Amino acid sequence: MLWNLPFITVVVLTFIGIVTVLLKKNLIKILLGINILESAVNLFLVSLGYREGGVAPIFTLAPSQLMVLPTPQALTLTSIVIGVATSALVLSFAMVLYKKYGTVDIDKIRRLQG
Amino acid sequence: MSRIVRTAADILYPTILIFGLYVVAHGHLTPGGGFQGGAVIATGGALVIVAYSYAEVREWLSKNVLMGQEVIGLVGFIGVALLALAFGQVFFFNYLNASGSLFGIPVPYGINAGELNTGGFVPLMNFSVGCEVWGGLTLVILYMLSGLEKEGC
Amino acid sequence: MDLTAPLLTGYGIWAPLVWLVACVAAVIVVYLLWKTGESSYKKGTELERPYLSGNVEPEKGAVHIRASNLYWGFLQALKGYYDVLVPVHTGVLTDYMIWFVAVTALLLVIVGVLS
Amino acid sequence: MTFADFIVTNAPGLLVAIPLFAAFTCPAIGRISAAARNLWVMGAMLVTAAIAFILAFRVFSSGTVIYVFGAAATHLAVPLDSGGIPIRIIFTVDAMSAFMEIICAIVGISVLLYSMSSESRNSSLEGYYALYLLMITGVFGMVSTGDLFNFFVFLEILSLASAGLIAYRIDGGLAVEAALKYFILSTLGAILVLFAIGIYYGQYNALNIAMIAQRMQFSMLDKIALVLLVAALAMKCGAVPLHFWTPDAYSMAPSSVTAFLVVASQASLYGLFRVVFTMYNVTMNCVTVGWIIIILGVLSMVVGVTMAIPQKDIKRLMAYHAVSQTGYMLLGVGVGLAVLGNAALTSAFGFMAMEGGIFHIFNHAMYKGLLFLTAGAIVYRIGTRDLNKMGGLGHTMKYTMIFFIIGALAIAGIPPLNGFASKLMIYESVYLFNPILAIIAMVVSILTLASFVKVFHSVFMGPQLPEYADVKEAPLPMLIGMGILAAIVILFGLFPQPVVDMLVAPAAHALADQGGYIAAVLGGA
Repeated sequence: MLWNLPFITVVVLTFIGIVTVLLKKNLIKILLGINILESAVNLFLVSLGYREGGVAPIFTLAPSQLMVLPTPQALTLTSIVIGVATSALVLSFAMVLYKKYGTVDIDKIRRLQG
Repeated sequence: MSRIVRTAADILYPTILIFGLYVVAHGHLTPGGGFQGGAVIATGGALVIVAYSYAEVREWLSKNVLMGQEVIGLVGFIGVALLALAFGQVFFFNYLNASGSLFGIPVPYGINAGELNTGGFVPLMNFSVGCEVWGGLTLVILYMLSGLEKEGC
Repeated sequence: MDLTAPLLTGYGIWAPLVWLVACVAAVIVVYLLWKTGESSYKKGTELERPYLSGNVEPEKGAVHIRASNLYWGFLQALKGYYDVLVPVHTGVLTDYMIWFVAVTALLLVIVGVLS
Repeated sequence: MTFADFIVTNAPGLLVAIPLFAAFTCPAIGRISAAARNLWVMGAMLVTAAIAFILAFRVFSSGTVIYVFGAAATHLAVPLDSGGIPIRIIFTVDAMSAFMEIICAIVGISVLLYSMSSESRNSSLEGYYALYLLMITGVFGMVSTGDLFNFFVFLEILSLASAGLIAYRIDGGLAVEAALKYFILSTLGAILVLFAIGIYYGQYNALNIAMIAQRMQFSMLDKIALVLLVAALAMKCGAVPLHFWTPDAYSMAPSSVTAFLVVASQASLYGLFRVVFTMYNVTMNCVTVGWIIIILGVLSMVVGVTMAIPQKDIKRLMAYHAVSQTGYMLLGVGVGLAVLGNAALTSAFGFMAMEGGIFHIFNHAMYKGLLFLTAGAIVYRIGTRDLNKMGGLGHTMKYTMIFFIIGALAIAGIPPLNGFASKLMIYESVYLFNPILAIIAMVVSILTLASFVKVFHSVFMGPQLPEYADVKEAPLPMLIGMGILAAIVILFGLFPQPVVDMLVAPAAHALADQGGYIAAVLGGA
């Protein structure tokens, strides 16, 4: 059970994220939902690389000790960086839309349809 | 903001700066690296902006300098990687590793405190990325604030 | 490499160059036939102006049939279909995301059960 | 080592390094002068395209090329001390990748040439060109990469750069709205892709596509990962019913960018094919997945073309046609996938269907790019996208009209243009698979022609309207950009079999040949 706790958390976070994304109408809240989903993926990746009793995968402590896998950590870092760029871009879109449309309600941002 | 906040920001900003630079410089030894360190420094910038007003900060931080920082960081990163081709190696080959020159000491074996002078071109890339993220994130914050200001906030 | 090779589709062949030659030949034949006709059209006379049963010619903008008026009948015949299809494109991001998540869930069920 | 050897050896690395470097230096060069910046960007694009052609030539003449970043030698995929796992970032360029690279290079050059004059009215173009070069990097990276995580990274680079470019002309907020929809959906898709990558990593301890393909079990987790990847990539390439972002984004982006967004969608299509063919191949239930792709394709064809007919915005109409044409590719390759397990059917018509679908990718990129560029030229000259306001432009914009006719006839599959050749291959092979699908495909083709007759009539035909009396022909660089694509449309239409022999058939065989891909990376496995 304890071993699976990170994965249970991932499922819970994914669910929260999807619900936030699908049910909230405020653009900023949708972005927060996406960020929650991203944290779920990041947690998933990091917990995949965890080995019980492993040490941090830094080369100076190399000899004969179990290390956690370094690759998922690199993936997570990259995905965090991409997440920051995503957030910044969506926030700036939200700012421009608020200026032009006067709202960040996603139901009202629908001039392109049909 | 009040004088207390401003004084606290004055004291904290250099600390954050040093800490961020530390994270950048030790990217190849400790958890962290260019992006994290750069983000820490940019957070310091955000703190100053919060403590003072945008109008004051705009005079201290030049968008051109930050943009230049970003370009230098990005070009530095890709340039360091491209230099490998100039040495007749594969793109992204770590030509400085264990070469005896800058950052070129072979990694000591066994449990040790970590040798800063190792890692080949990884520290150089960390510096580039740190420089780029510092400039880029601060620029993002500034641009967002300048967008708000036109609105009259 | 043979540039003039016809395209083999496994079922038939398609030779564009032969087709083109045939087309050119047909055009020449048609032109020759057309040349044998009697030429009654004279430039610079009344023949150039459109004849509208004696009515005045309307201004240029009114003659042109605008895009919305084309295929009116087609759209009218398929009204039931379009009344369903067009409103689906609501323009609301939430709906689009619900479609995305729903299709993913549907595919999960299909692939999970059937294979 | 001579310079030529150097280029040939390092071509895959340079393919992403040069556009990245040019993109990063673009803001600095832009400070000198606009002309220097244009020259710099154009030079970088030409060099990148030349390298892409060199690489493609090498791949088509001597087989798959692999390039391992940061290794001691370019082909050292499996480091000696790694226990047999390829751990480094790797570019695996097989015939299919090379095929996509050629498309990207040709369209990239034409679009850049076109945007030199179409964007010249706007200020602060440094960002525009930098983002454009990042898009080029994203597409080249996506089609060349040999490991899944880099696929994700390049996918995100492409999404970020595309969203930035779609929103580039704010256009009263409309462009930003389109970019927002595109970008949020892309981000959701990217999250699904990352979940799938996590599942693969957890199961097989590898990110390398060849390694995963070799170890593939098709367990329950693999099924989930397959669905996540298929759904995300089908959304990115705009298959119905996940196509909602396409008309918005295609119609609101600057026209030059729209022409390249077509290529960007096709890079996602490439990703979809790579996943189902190279990673899963016959270990999965090909019939089910093949039919899923066929149904997505048929829905795309029908819904795309029927939604296009009532449109009033010229670029939105063409965007729905892009959705419809994507359906043909999905249909062709889906049929190839559905019969993959059956050697007799595969050799009877499976390969032909795949070749048709893959050939259609190339043709679609050419004529759709051409059509979007002509639409952009019209909008550039008369300043509106509304078809109801247009008319009589054939009197003044003769070359644009000719290019439009070429593109419209090609997309409708009229002989002897290239659209006919690939559609014929799809019709005949799909007819052997299931006659109803082929009939649907033909009906969709007729409706496409009908829809473009409408556009042609309402834009170019009719008397010269007084408000457009002083409209001039599009500027020369724009005409050259369109001319390159139009020439390829005609050439590929007149000589289809050499193209199929040289480019398409190797690509289709490389896609179906999972063992060859694995052997090229892992060495004779």
